[in-house]
Parts: sequence; structure tokens; C-alpha cells
Amino acid sequence: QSRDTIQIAGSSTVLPFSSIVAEEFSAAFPEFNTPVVGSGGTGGGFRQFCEGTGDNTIDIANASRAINAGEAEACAAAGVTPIEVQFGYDGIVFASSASGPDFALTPALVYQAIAAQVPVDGALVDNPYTTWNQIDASLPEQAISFAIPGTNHGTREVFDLNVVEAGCEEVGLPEGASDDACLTLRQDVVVEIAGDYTETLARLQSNPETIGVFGLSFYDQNRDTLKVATVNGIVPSNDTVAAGEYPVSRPLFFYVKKEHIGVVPGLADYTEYFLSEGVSGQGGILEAAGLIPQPAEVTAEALAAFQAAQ
Amino acid sequence: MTSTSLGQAAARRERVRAGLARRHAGERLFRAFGVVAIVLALGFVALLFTDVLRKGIPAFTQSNIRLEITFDPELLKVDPAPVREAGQSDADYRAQSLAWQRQVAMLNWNNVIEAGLRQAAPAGYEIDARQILTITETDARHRVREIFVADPGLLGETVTVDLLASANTDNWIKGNINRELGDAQQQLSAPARALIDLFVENGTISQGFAWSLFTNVDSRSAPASAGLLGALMGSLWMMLIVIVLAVPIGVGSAIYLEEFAPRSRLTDLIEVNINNLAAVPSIVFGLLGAAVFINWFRLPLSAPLAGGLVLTLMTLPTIIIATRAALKGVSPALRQAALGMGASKTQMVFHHVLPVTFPSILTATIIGVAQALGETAPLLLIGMNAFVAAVPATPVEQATALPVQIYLWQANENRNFFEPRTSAAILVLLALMIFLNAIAIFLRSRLEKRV
Amino acid sequence: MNAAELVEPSIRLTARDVTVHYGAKQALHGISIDIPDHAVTAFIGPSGCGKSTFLRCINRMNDTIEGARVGGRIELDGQDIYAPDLDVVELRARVGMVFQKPNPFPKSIYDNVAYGPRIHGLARSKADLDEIVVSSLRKAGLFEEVKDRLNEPGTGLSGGQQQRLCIARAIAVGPEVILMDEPCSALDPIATAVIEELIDELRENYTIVIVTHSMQQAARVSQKTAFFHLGNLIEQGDTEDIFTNPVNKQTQDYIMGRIG
Amino acid sequence: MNAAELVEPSIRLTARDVTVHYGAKQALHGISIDIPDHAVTAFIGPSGCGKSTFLRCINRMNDTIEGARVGGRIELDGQDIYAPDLDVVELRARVGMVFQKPNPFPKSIYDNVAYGPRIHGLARSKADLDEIVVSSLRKAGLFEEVKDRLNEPGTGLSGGQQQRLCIARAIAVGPEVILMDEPCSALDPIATAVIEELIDELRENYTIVIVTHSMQQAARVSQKTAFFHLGNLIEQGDTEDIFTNPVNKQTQDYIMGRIG
Amino acid sequence: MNTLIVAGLLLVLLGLAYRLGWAKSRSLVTPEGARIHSRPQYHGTLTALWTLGPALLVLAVWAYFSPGVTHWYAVSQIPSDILVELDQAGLNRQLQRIRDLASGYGVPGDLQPFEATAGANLGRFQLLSFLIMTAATAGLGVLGLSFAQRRIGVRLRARNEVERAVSWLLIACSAVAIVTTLGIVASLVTEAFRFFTYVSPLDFFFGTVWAPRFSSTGAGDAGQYGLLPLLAGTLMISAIAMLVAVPVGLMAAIYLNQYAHRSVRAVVKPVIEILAGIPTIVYGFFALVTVGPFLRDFGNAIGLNISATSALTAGLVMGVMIVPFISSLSDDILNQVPRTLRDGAYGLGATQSETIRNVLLPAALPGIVGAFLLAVSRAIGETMIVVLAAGNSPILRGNPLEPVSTITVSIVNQLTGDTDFTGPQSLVAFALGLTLFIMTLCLNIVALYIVRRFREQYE
Ligand SMILES: Nc1ncnc2c1ncn2[C@@H]1O[C@H](COP(=O)(O)OP(=O)(O)OP(=O)(O)O)[C@@H](O)[C@H]1O
Ligand SMILES: Nc1ncnc2c1ncn2[C@@H]1O[C@H](COP(=O)(O)OP(=O)(O)OP(=O)(O)O)[C@@H](O)[C@H]1O
Ligand SMILES: [Mg+2]
Ligand SMILES: [Mg+2]
Repeated sequence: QSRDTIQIAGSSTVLPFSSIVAEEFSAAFPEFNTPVVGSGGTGGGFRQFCEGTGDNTIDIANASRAINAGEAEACAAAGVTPIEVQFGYDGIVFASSASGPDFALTPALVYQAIAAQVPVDGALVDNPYTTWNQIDASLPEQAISFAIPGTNHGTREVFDLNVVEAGCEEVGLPEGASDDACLTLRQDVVVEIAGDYTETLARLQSNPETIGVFGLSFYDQNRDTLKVATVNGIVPSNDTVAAGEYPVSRPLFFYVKKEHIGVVPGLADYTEYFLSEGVSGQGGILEAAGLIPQPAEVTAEALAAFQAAQ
Repeated sequence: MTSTSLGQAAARRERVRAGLARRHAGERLFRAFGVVAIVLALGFVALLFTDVLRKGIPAFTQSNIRLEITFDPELLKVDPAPVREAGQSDADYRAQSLAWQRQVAMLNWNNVIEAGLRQAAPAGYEIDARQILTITETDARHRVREIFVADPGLLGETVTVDLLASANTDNWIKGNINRELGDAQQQLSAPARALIDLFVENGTISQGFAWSLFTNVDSRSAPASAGLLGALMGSLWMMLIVIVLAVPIGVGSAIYLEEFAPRSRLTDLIEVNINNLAAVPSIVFGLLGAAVFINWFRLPLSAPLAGGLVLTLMTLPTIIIATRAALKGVSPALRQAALGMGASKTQMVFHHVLPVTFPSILTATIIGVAQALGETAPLLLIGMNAFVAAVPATPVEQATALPVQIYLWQANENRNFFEPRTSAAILVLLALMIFLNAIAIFLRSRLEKRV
Repeated sequence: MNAAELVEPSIRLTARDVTVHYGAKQALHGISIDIPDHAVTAFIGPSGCGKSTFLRCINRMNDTIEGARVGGRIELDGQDIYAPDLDVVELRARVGMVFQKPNPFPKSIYDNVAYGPRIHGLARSKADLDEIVVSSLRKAGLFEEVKDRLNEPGTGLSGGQQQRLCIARAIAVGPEVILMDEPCSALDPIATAVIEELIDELRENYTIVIVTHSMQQAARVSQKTAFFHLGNLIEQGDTEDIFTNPVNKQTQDYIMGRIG
Repeated sequence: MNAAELVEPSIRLTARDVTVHYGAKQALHGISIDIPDHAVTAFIGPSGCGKSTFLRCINRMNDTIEGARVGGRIELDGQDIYAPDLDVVELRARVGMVFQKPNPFPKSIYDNVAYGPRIHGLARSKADLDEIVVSSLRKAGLFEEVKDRLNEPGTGLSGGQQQRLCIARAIAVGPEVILMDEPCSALDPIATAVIEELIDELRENYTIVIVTHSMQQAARVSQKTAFFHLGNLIEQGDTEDIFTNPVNKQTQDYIMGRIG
Repeated sequence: MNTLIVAGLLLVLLGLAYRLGWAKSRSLVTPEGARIHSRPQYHGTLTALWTLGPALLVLAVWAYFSPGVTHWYAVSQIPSDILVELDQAGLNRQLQRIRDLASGYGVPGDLQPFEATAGANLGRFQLLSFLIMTAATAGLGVLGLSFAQRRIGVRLRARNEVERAVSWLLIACSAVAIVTTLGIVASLVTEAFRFFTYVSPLDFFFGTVWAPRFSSTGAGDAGQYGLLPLLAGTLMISAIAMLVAVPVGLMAAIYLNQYAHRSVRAVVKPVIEILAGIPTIVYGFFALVTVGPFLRDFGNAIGLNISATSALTAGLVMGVMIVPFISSLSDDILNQVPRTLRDGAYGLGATQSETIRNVLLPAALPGIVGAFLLAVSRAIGETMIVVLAAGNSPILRGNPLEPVSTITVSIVNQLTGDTDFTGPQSLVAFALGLTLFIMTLCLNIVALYIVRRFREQYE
């Protein structure tokens, strides 16, 4: 007969949260199996999600970004109706070795440190800075070295958008600079990490002068070795991110396959359980695991939208 | 014979003798190089093993907490468990007991545990509820609840329960996290840390063998209870598939190529092809598996079946090449003896040649399977890096594999806890591997003795 | 022992213009010979002259050598053994072979002998098979030595015993012709003597062809001798005649030890 | 050709009570023999009797065989070759060896011959080396045949040529004794004749020991013959005497073709 | 369930056929000893094969046509007025609903009246066609059986026919290898071709910048896909690995083969071979947590700036992984050098090392080079070590102390990251896979050619 285990796949950022919910879900609902949470990245998740309906397709796609037009089209073509559920935020922090100096960064400073070309006296020149204090005297005298996520990571997208482009705008490019200038990074001090945050951490440990980009939850679990930098003077924390004060964050989603609700047992229950206060709300189990909860009213909206859609 | 030729001989002997010292020195040097190479290779084996052992051994013990848990009716407001009435249908009863279990699940079991912890702590110890609960692993409430569900009569009773200490507790006790660091850098609050030390002193927390490593499946919500059982089963399923498929096909193919195939362009092509397959990067097999087994045959994603098929294709060349070598090694005398008796070629192969080569084929199979067992990259591409918190009962259920589990654990964000645990998982994998190789070596030596 | 038969025996095997090529190389240049029944025919000649090659033609063992091509005609009891519809397996059951180096199967002594009857389906029952095994071992003069250890591996026997086991194995199929390619060259003198005696006994019931590099051996065991040289059959005839009174100069040289 | 020397030559090698064990198996049971200078001494005997084993004792090639242990005493010009301070490398430069199957190195003809002089540092200059190579090839009767292709690989030669190349290679080091282990058994009759002639010539300058399984060959090339049987030296003496008038019954049997 | 029924049926049929063939041929043997060509076992097997063949044929035909027929039938169940309104996606959805109903899967939303009947009809249709198929399988099987049964006779060469069937089976086994290669090529080529519609092959093969971007960041273009940085990284790591593995592996092989006492060899060889059995993920982890930091500290101590994850780290560890590969292969090859050659050199008074260097190695060289090439192809294709230890920095630079990236790493990244699956970002993985495949193919052909030539020298 029909499959009785919920199949989930997608973003590796959402995966830890999704897995925890899966485990707790099966503990709370003894009649359902533990859902299986696949990885494969947001794109990979959507690929499987939009393949069609039926036994051999997944029920939920985890995503660290909203579905894009191409993917939505693919879904529609295969007869799949995705129901979007936003359940919280992911904070992205800059952290350096715990034994090093403190950093107070702004997008502009980061941009000036890592862009291939920066405007100096109104002209675009090759980035001349080698230490942080050359950019701004308030920063420590430490060689610039930056580990950022590789382009296969959703985190990189947020970093590009909220830090690099924002910093670029703040600094202001001279007239006539090409569109690309903002996003072209210098390769001598910037290291792209295609692996996970563990790898960034390893890089940091091998070169303690490096500043790395991490998820807030990863930093939180490794506070003994990492020290976080402020952005625009704001210390990243669950509160500052949820309040929208901390600038570098993104919403996290999962997409439920409408066609499978009521067919795969527990699908609706899973979604509702996920959105419940004790799970993704303030003080819930996901917060303990590093999720930044969204305001209760946003969750309530999401839940209502979900219930309306099914 | 003249005196000049005698003189020549003497002179030649002198010449030879003159060079001897240098030549023997060269000999010693060359030998020394050989010794150095051996020492390097062995040294690396030793280094790798001591390193993994050093890191992994501590993870085989784990902090356990023994608590007196009281199923306090004040804290647990729940209906009595349904009792099966006469004439009640199965379905009815199941629905009723599920409803009751759901109700039990909704209770806040943390309160019960908190009470237990406080009871074990010195009277009046100041610590808030949230902090004290960080000492036990988050799945403790499920353990306690399961005890209750199994025996609802315990309401109001007190039982002694062994629970896992949380990963952070374990880190603190084992010193995985620097104990000198300040509050801001610690995972546990100061009162919790002090309480843990007290618990260790009064024996509430003790170190025990980490059975959870072998009896549990992976867990993300409760890192301390994360285990390898699911991955082990996944790997076993895949090995089974590899053995069932790769051995007959590989041996059959080797027999054909070695014994029956006429020397032709086609067989040359097959030979080149097989040698090439043996060297094709495993990741390319992953691409093949993703395209063919997942997208085309629509096998379930991250199931040992698809993984096993990919690994079968990877192992096939190894088995074919080794079997061919073994067949080649069978003495022509044996073949001639059989043919001379009027055995047909097929009979010769199946009655005489194959039995003789059986041990080498077995050895090759074991080595091939061991290699497959350790393979990671292609499995990542067919989705076997999924988080699966269940033991696969069939090869079409989702599962992960040992090496993939290692890959996943080495990326877990709780570095302090999972670094040793990853090493422990590696030790388990290595033990399996060495066990398989030892069988192969044993068989090989038996074979060598027989010949 | 060395006496030639008085009555000319009937001809079992005839070969006419047999040629063999190994790839481009011609190993036999048209051999024609008649091999009589109930007699031992010896092939002698220097190394590489084609003795083994010709022997292998008789039970089509050359089929198994890659690149070997056989021409001419060989008849066994008047039937062309290279006829397309002839079943090689059947032929080899009729023409048994014993090799230079004793090559028992790595199985028990019993299974070694029973193998042929088994694959050819010669025994209807277990008792039948036992009977065949015992009588074959007895004919090969091995039974008394091994009767207590029929289940031990044949490879555990001494060289001479192994060779007799191979002979027993060949006999068990009930062949009409037995080909032996230097059957004693791997044996010590004592074992050799035993085998030679056995060959002399077997002659009563079988047509035997033996290749040997030792003229002395040929003289001892055979009634007919054929001398090969460089792929040609130089001379053939009664053993006594060949050794005492060779017609051909080359034969003479060889027998006098001037070549080879 | 077959004439024994008239003057009794001086003794070059003496062996006393030489025993060899391969692991647990004893292959030689106390061999004592004197080998004269400027003569060819032939070792004959049935297969496995220890001829090769004893030959390998003389230049200590048995050292390279795992599990082989040598007892007794062998002296070359009065010097114990198993003395602990004796350098094997030097010994082997004095006692050359030619093997059953021609085994040229997969190098050019020139390099094959030049190899020994090179490693032993016998040539002072390129011209010196050229000279050694040419004279060795000439002594081995090969020079005329290969002088135009000294740079072609030695493996490209015919079997007989290869064997002569191996002889040239052995001569090039300037040995005093040359050991040959069935040097013709892989060769055809014509090549064999050439080698035998060569051996006869070499006798003038070297002490030669040859192992052969062919009594005819022993009779043709040697002046002294030693008959081995089952690890024992049964009889030794002038070749003519051994072949015409053997003292020992076993020798007699062997020579008459009754054993082996 | 259904497949189990069919399989069970077939098994029973086969057993029956074997038994019948066996019995009939056995009855041919008369006491007066008419000698039958083949033994009863072969007749039995042949009969069973004749039964199996037609039955499998039916199954194959059914498996091929039944989806189409079922589809056609399901479509025919949708009322035409509804059918005309449906576009392709809608039709698919509708059919899925009917199929789900038929299999008892259940569907969401309101059930339209025609759906219920269509579902029930489809279910009946599927059952019926299954029954017909089963009957046809059994019928044709029995037909084959009786045909085979009739053929049995004294002169029937059942053994030869069975053996021919066996050899066809064996050929089929060998074909698996070919099919695998075809599968690899086909799956890589089609996807790679789709990739090349986005990015020109010229830019791919000769581009010097590897920066696959997101299509959604608004950066406009789809990024740059230059292979060269990855290729350089791959080659650099492989070169370092070979620098480690070749001397160590070769010398170890020589020592074990020529010098070591048998008992030493018996212990050391398996221990070194353990290195070959260790999963690469273990090496990767070891490189990441132990070797890398050690190299970095070591570099600091001597004033060199070595990254913990770098080409050097990955190359070193990979070299160690390859050591047993080279030492085993070299050992085998040294064993193949005929003893007579060695004796020839010893007989001239060469020392052991002279014999090895001047005679053994030159003779074994082609084989050893072949082994090296195979080892190189293994290094090129190695994934997990580099994923963990190479540092993943796809930048064209020549310093082995810096992080690099490789082709294999990029394949993993592009297929498992958050990238957009509809774009070149994930398709490029297949182009990379194809490149890798072609590289190892070339290396293998060269290696095979060298090894073959070498073999001819002795055989
Ligand atoms: N399989 C083969 N391929 C190529 N040539 C072969 C093969 N077998 C034999 N020859 C050649 O055919 C010729 C005759 O060989 P054959 O083995 O018949 O000689 P023989 O008389 O038995 O010699 P011996 O006494 O050494 O056994 C020889 O020149 C040999 O090299
Ligand atoms: N490497 C070895 N290991 C064990 N036993 C050996 C070894 N070499 C020779 N033997 C045994 O030692 C005995 C003498 O062998 P050897 O080779 O000296 O005989 P041979 O007279 O040269 O015989 P052939 O004429 O066959 O060459 C034989 O029984 C042989 O089996
Ligand atoms: Mg022969
Ligand atoms: Mg010998």
C-alpha cells in the first residue's frame, strides 16, 4: 500500500532542525515512523520535490531560500503544488579565533577588506589593504584573511547580498564602474570553503588570523574556540536576529507537497508539530539547537496559510 | 697456460678486489633505503592507528546518570491506561491506546527528571530548571516516558533509572572542553558545571561503556545517544547485495573471458574496458548510480539497494581481474588431465579449475567487499548521506552507511563531542575492515600451504 | 620382453599426411603411420621433433592449443576423427592420455578414478562405480598400495604412484587406445621400472602409444618404434629392427648417440 | 676428440664431504671429488640426483636459494670458498656460470658482455672495454655473426647464439673456472654441436665443469666424468674408462640404459 | 507480491521440467546398453531451459508493453469532456489520482464520481492483465517443456546444448562490464552536453577561473566554469602523492621481495596492505585533524607558511594510501622476472643491489611504469581525502603549501550544495565527471599498452 514514512530532503542548513523535529515527532506520535531527512542542498531538494507525486518522490523539501521561478515551473509541470512554510531564521556570523582580538565589523569594512577593487579617492584601484587597521584605525593590526562559504552554499548568497553588496553600496562605487565590481572578491586573502563549517573551523585553527563565516548555531556550540564579531555594533544573538537588528540573516523554509497531505500519514501532523510553540517557538527545542525563532505571529500566519492551503 | 695469463689473472683479481669496498658500501646503502621505506610505511600504519585509537578510545566510555525518578501523580496528570475490555475489537483497542500514548507524550516529562536531578543534588542547591536539565541528554524524557508507557502501574512509584548525561556534560567531565575557560565560552552554566562535579563525586554520574554507540541509531536531537546501529545495518545490507550480485557475475565474466572467449577484437575491448573500470574514480560510479538507478530505474533514494548496486558495479572489475589471475594460475597440467579424460570444456572449468581457484576467488571477493564497505564518495551522490533515525529492515528502506556516518559526524557542529565519537566510529569501521582482511589473509595462507 | 610379435596384429589407427602448424610455424610435415592393436608403439626422436605434437593429434588435444592447425587424416577404426560431426568428448573417452608429469586431480584417490565414469555416465549405481574404480586401480597395479586410503588426496601419493593413478584414471573410462607422453620422465628409476612393467601388461588389452626420449626405454617396452626428426617421420618398424638395423642414416646417428 | 689427456693435469678444485640440505631434505650425501685444470669434467646421472646442486656449490649460487644449507669443504686453489671472510662476489668473478636455458639480459649484445667487466671495474677505458667485449665474443665464436649488431638486444638472437652470448658474458669477467649446467638442453642438435665444439676449444684456457643428462654428450666433450646417483657420487674417473669399463654396478646399469 | 507468485510458479514449473527430462532420458537406457549421448542431468537441465526461455520471453514482453497499455486504459477511463480540458500536467495529475485509487493509495481532496469507477476499473484491468500474463507464462512454458520432452533421444546432444546456454550466460556476465561503461558514458555525455549548451566547451576546458555563481543573486551571468584550476589542483596533488608513494612503495617492494627474510615478509606485507584496506574517509579525517595541523606547526617552526588543509596535506596522505598499491603491484611484477635472469647476474659476480638495479628493475620497468600509471589514475580519482584535506580553493596557483581544489571535490560540491538544479551549476558535475573518465581512460590505455608489451618479453 502507500508509503508510511515521511520523506524529506533539501538544504543542509535546515537539515539539523528538520532531523531533530523528525526524531521528536516520532517520539510524540508513536503511530508514525521517524521521517527520513535527506541532504542534497536546497536545489537538490527541489529537484526531487518537483519530480512529481507518488511513492517514489519526497514529501517535503527543506530550503534555505524561497523557491525560484524555474523550480516553481518544474513543480507545476509535474503536477506538484508546493505549500511554503517559513519557520525561523538562520543567523550568519563572523567569528575569529577565541584567542585573537575583538572585531567590530560593518558591511562596508568587510567589503573594503575583501573586494578585488575598492574606491580610493574616487577611483577604483586594486585593493591595497593588507591589515585591518589600514582600513579603519579602530580595527586591530592583524593581517586580513577571510574564509567565506563556497558558491555551492546558500549561505554565500546571503553573504553576497547582505554584506558584500550592502557594503559596496555604502562605500559607493565611482561612476562607470562595472556591475561586477561589487561582487568580485580578491583571491589572495579570501578562501572559499565548499565544505561545511567544520572545514571553516579547521581553516581558522590552521591560520588563527582568519575570520570565518559561520552559522550562529555552529558558533554557539563552539564558543570555546570561536569569538564572534559584531556587525554594525550589534552582537549576533537570537534576540537581535529575531528582532531584525542584526543584518545578516535569512529565513528558513520547508515546502510541503500538497498532493501528499492525507496520503502519506502524518504529513500534516508533522508540519503542525514543527510549527508548534514547543518546537520552533521561543524556548522550544529548535532554539536550543540554534534556530532563531520567528515572532509567534509570523508562525501563526504560516500555520494558518498551511491549513488554508491543504 | 703461460705465466702471462697467470699474471693477468692475478692483476684482474686485484682490480676486482679494489672495487669491492665501494660496491659493498653501495649494497648497504641500497638496503638501508629499503629498510627506510619499510619503516616509513609501517610507521605510518602505526601513527594512524595510535592517533585514531588515542582520539577514539575515550569515546567508548560515556557518562551515565543514575537517578531516582518518582512518577509523581502531581506532575503527571494523565488518565489511567486503557485496559482491553472483553469484546473490544483490535482496532478499537489500538486506537484507544494510541490516544492514551499521545496524551502521555504531551506531558512535560522534564519536570519529572528535574525533580530527580534535584533530589540527587545537595538540598537547596541553587540552579534554575533550564540549567539543571542541560545535565541530562534531551532524550532522557523519552526514556522515562517509555518506562512509564511500558508499565503504567508505576504512577506514584519511584524507580532507579540510568540515563545518558548530555554531550556537553560528557565534554566537561572528560575535559574535551577547556575547563579553565570563562562562563561566556562554556556550553554549560557555572551552577550546572559545579553540580556535575558534585554528581561525579557522589557517584550519581559514572563512566560506563558506551553501549549507545552500538545499540542506537543516529540522533541529532540527543547527540550523546547517537549510535551506529543504523549505519552498520545499512552497510551490511549493501555488502550482502554486493556479494550476491558481484560474485556470480564477476566470476562468470572472468570464466568467460579467461576460458571461453576467443581472442578477438571484442574480447580485447572487454579486457581494456574492465581494466579501465577498475580505475574509474568511484565518484564517477556515483554519477552513474544517480543517473541510472535513481533517475532511470527510480530506485528509492538513499536505500541500500541503490548503494549496493553502485558498489557492485565498482567491485565487479576487482573480482573479475583477481579471478582471471587465479584462473590463469591454474596449471595447464590440470586442464589437460581433465580434457584428456574426455571432460568438456565446461566440465573442466566447473569440476576442476574453479574448485582449485576457489580460495583465491574468495580472497578477492573479501578484499573487494571490504573496499566497497569503506567507500563513501559515490554514496553521497545517491543520497545516502540522509539523516535516518531507523534501522533498515529491508534493503529498500532508507539507510546510511558506516563511512557516510563518519563523514556526517565529522561535520557535526558539536566538535568537542563528535571529534572523539567520529574516531570511535572509525575504529569500528577499521575493526570490521581488518577483520575482513584477516579472513582474506588467513584463507590465502591456507591456500599457499595447500599448494 | 623385447621379442617382437610373431603374428602381425591388426591396425587400429592410421594417419595419413598429418601436418600441424603452430601459428606460422610448421611442426609436422606430413606424417603417415599405422598403429597396431594390442601392441606398444614408441615414438622416439630428439627434442622438439614433434613427437608430442603428433601424439596430441590422435585424441585431438591439439584442439585446445590456440593457433594449432591440423591437416591430413587420422582414422580410428576406420572413422575419421576430424570429421565435423564427431564429438571430441566421445573420442577422448575412447582414446585416453597419460602425461609426462603425473597430474592427478586435487581430489581423493577414489574421485580421481571415478571422475571419468561419472561424467560419461558409465556407472548406473554406486556399487557399479565402486567396482569400476577398484578394477581400474587393480589393473594399474595400484590397488594393493592404496586400498586403505581411497579417500585421501591423490596428490599425496609418491610420483610413481601418482603416475599409476593417472593410468588407472585413464583406464576407468574404458578406452581403446592409451597415449602416453614421456610417462616416466618425471620418475625415479625404480618407479620407472614399475610403470614399464605395467605398460607391458596393459598391452594385452589396449593399443598403447608411448613417447619417450630414452632409446633404452623404447627398446625395453615397445614392439614398434617410429623415429621422428625435425617434424618428419624418418623411419618406422619393429623395434628390434630399428635398434639393431636402422635403414636411415639419421636414425643410425641418433641411435649411436651422434645427434640429440 | 674423445682422447683423454696423456699428462695428468693439476687439480684446481677439491671437494670433501660436501652435503647439501634443502630445508629438511638432504640433496647431497657427502661428495668428494677433485676437478682438474684445463679439462672438461662432466657430471652425469639420472634426474634429481644432485648434479646441479653440487655445481651450484662451487660458486656458492646455493647462497641465493632460501633454505639451502651446505656442509663440508670446497677449495679453489687451496682456498676454502666457504671461509667466512671470503667475498662471494669475488669468488663468482673467478668461477663463472652458464645456465641450462640461455638467459641474456634484456640489454644490447654489447652491454650483455660488458656488464661483468663494468661492475667489477675491469676496464680502465672505453677502448679497454671494447677490447674485452670483442675478444670475449670472439672466444665464444659469436663475434663474426653479431659484429654488425652489437647494439641490438641480446634477446633477439637465436637460442644457440644466445647460449654463446652467455658464454661470452661469462668469459668476459676472466674467470678461472666455468660451470655449465646442461648448457645445451634447450638447444637444437645443430646449435648443440656448435657449443660442444666451443667447449672443446675453451678447455685450453679454462677449467670447465659441465652437467649433462646425455651420456653421449658427456662422452663427446669431457675428459673426466663423475656419475651421481640419488645424491651420492657413485663413480668418477677418466671418461673413457667410465664409459667403457665402469667399476660400479649402478654406473654400469645407467650407462647400459637399464636405469634412468 | 505479484512477482513472488510468478517466481514461485516458474520455480515449480522448472522443477517439474527438470524431473521429466531426467526421467525420460533415463528410461532410454536399456539393459542391453544403448549408450545415450548425454547424461540424464543434462537432459533435465535442457528441458528446464526450454521451459524457462518462453516463459521469460512472455514476462519480458509483458514488462515492456504493460505500462503503455495500462496508461492507454487509464486515459480511456477519463470522460472525454474532462479529458479535453486537461493539459499535460493536469493529465498526469489526473492519471496519478486514478492510479493511486486503483492501488488503494488514497487521494486527497474530493473524489469525482468518475474517478471512483475509473479507479475500480483500472484495478480490475490490472488484475485481469496479470492473470492473462500468468496464464500465458505458464502455457508457453509448458509448450516449451513438451517440445523439449519430445526431442529427447539417444543421440540428442543435450550436454552440448546446455553448455552452449551456459556460455551464453557467461557472455551475459561479461556484458555487464561493457554495459556499465556504456552507462557511465551515456549518463555523463547527455548531461555534459546539456551543460555545454550553457557554457562553451572552450570556456570550460581552457578557462582559468572556477566560480560557479548563483543564478539568483542577480549577478547576471551564470558564473565561470574554467576547468584549469581544478585540473591543476588535481595534478598537483597527484604529483605529490606519487612523489611520496613511488619511492616508498617501490623500495618497500624491492626490500620485501629481495632482501627480507620470509618471516619478516609474512608479517610486513599484510601490514602494509592494511593501508590499502583503510577507507579513504578515514585518511581524510586523519589528514584533516592530525596531519594538517602537524604540517602547519612544523611549517611555523621552520618559518614556512603551510596551510593545514593544502595540496601538501592531501598529497602526502594520498601518497601513503597509494603505497601498498604500488608495492603490491611492483612485488608481483618483480616476481614475474624470471629467476634465470637474476641467476645470470649473480653468476657474473654482481652484488644483490647491482642485480636489482641493473637487471631486475630494467626488466620489470615497463610493468612498474604500468603500475604507476594505474596508481596515478587512482590518485586523480580519489575523492574523500581531498574533500576533507585539500582545502577546496579552486584558484590557479602553483604553491603546494596553499589549499587547492580538485575535479572530484567540485563534483561533490556541485551535486550536494544549495545550487540551483535547473542551471549549469549542477550540470557541470557531469562535464567534470566526463573529463575525469576520459583522463583515467587514457592513462589506462597507456598503462595497458605498456604492461602488454612487457608481458610479451617473457612469454
Ligand atoms: N603450443 C605450441 N606453440 C607453438 N609451438 C609449439 C607448441 N608446442 C610445440 N611447439 C613446437 O613444435 C615443435 C614440436 O614440438 P613437440 O612438443 O611436439 O616436440 P617433442 O618431440 O615432444 O619434444 P620433447 O621431446 O622436447 O617433448 C617444437 O619445435 C616446438 O617448439
Ligand atoms: N630449491 C630447491 N628446494 C628444494 N629441493 C630442491 C631444490 N633444488 C633441488 N632440489 C631437490 O634436490 C635434489 C637434487 O636436485 P638437482 O636439481 O641438483 O638435481 P639434478 O641432478 O640437477 O636433476 P636434473 O637432471 O633434473 O636437473 C632433487 O631431489 C630436487 O628435488
Ligand atoms: Mg614432448
Ligand atoms: Mg639439474
